[in-house]
Amino acid sequence: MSCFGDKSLIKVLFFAHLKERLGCDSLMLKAAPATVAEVRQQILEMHPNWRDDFESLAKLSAVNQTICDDNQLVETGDEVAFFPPVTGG
Amino acid sequence: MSCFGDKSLIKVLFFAHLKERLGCDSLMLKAAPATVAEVRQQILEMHPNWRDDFESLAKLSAVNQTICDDNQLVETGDEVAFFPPVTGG
Amino acid sequence: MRQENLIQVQHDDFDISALYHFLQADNVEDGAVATFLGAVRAKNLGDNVTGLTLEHYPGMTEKSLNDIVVQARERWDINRVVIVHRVGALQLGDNIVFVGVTSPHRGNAFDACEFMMDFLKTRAPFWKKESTSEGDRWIEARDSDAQKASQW
Amino acid sequence: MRQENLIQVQHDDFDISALYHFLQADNVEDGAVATFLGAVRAKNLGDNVTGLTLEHYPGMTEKSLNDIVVQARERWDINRVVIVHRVGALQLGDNIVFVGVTSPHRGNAFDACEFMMDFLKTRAPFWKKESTSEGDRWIEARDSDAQKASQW
Repeated sequence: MSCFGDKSLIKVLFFAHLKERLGCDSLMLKAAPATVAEVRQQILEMHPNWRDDFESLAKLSAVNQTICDDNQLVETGDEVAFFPPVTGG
Repeated sequence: MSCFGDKSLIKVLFFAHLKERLGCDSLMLKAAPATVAEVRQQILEMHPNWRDDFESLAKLSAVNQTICDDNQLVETGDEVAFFPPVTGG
Repeated sequence: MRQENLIQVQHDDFDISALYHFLQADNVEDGAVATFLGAVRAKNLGDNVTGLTLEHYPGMTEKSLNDIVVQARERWDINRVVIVHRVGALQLGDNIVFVGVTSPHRGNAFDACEFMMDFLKTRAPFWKKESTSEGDRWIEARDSDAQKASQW
Repeated sequence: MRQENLIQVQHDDFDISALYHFLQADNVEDGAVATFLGAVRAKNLGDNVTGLTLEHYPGMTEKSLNDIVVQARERWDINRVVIVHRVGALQLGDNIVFVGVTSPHRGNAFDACEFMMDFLKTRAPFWKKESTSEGDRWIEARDSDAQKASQW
């Protein structure tokens, strides 16, 4: 069920209910160095119909597999992930 | 190494270093209902040479196998124990 | 030699004896071993639940667990650490997670173990989904877990 | 059926798998199992120490452990409890004590387990004696243990 946006340089991953609702587990973004907030915006510009699911389920983000907030800088080559609050343990 | 005082109605036990220093693990006391403090006094009247060891090592007491303080009442038939601070676990 | 980690994400159940062996073998420094074991319980599961599936974010999972151990080592005098977390399909009563830690100090072992569980619950990318007779549903995160983690 | 105790004072080592089995078997209520294992460590022992002997007050030992479990049950929602404490001659690295507790709630399991260990350390009538090449000596109680117990 993977779906790709612009063939480009930032890899974006989705997990759990967010992944299921979007029907998408990953995409590639063409983006200059930006913040996580700007990455969110760019994704929603490409997929305006994802807004509700994104707002309710993309509560957490990670850049290069480390949890971060929306101010975190993202550079080309980075892996950005969005997911709901975790429920392991 | 057990040694008995007056054949009577309160059983007194000693443990660990206290037992070793006194060279005695138990004795019987003839005592009317009294407090633990009074039991201590009565023992030291019978064995004045135990005073130093008693003061340094008989830090804890139990009546009928429950830790208590010196105000605890002791009745005939009870089991009273004196011992140093515990070091298990 | 003293500070060692065993961090694993796996489908299979774990062997508790083997985990204790890792914590204790040739370890005469540490008198204290604190552990936590989490299992699938009835209350986790709603009505008609037939099982549970644990999804994770491969790669980040191991990294986040490693980060949690690094943080614990910065705060407490601990030596050996085990974290094992299962993924995939689980049944009622199945083990989910084991966290174990050794220390010369009892209090350090307890605190580090609880800290690691609290952080794992809120930082490690695992998600539970229930399978029910009416379909699947994702389990909601609990505010109490976030509160517990924020107290450290 | 849910609230069960396993309280033992024994010479032999204990089988950790069997203790976990007691805590977990047919127990789908409790997702949380917190345990503590205490062992003879090098730092406990002075120079030239060849072993350790644990003396106890038979009868009161079991009673005091039972009392500690009763108090823990009054304070926390816990179900199965194990306390096993060894007595007699022990060597470096040998297990001394195991405390385990189950609960539906992670925090309750941790708190009750640490409470029971802290109270055991200050209330249960066990005493450790070191055997050294120059003779035997009794281990001194530590103020830190009394302080820890007084915080509950």
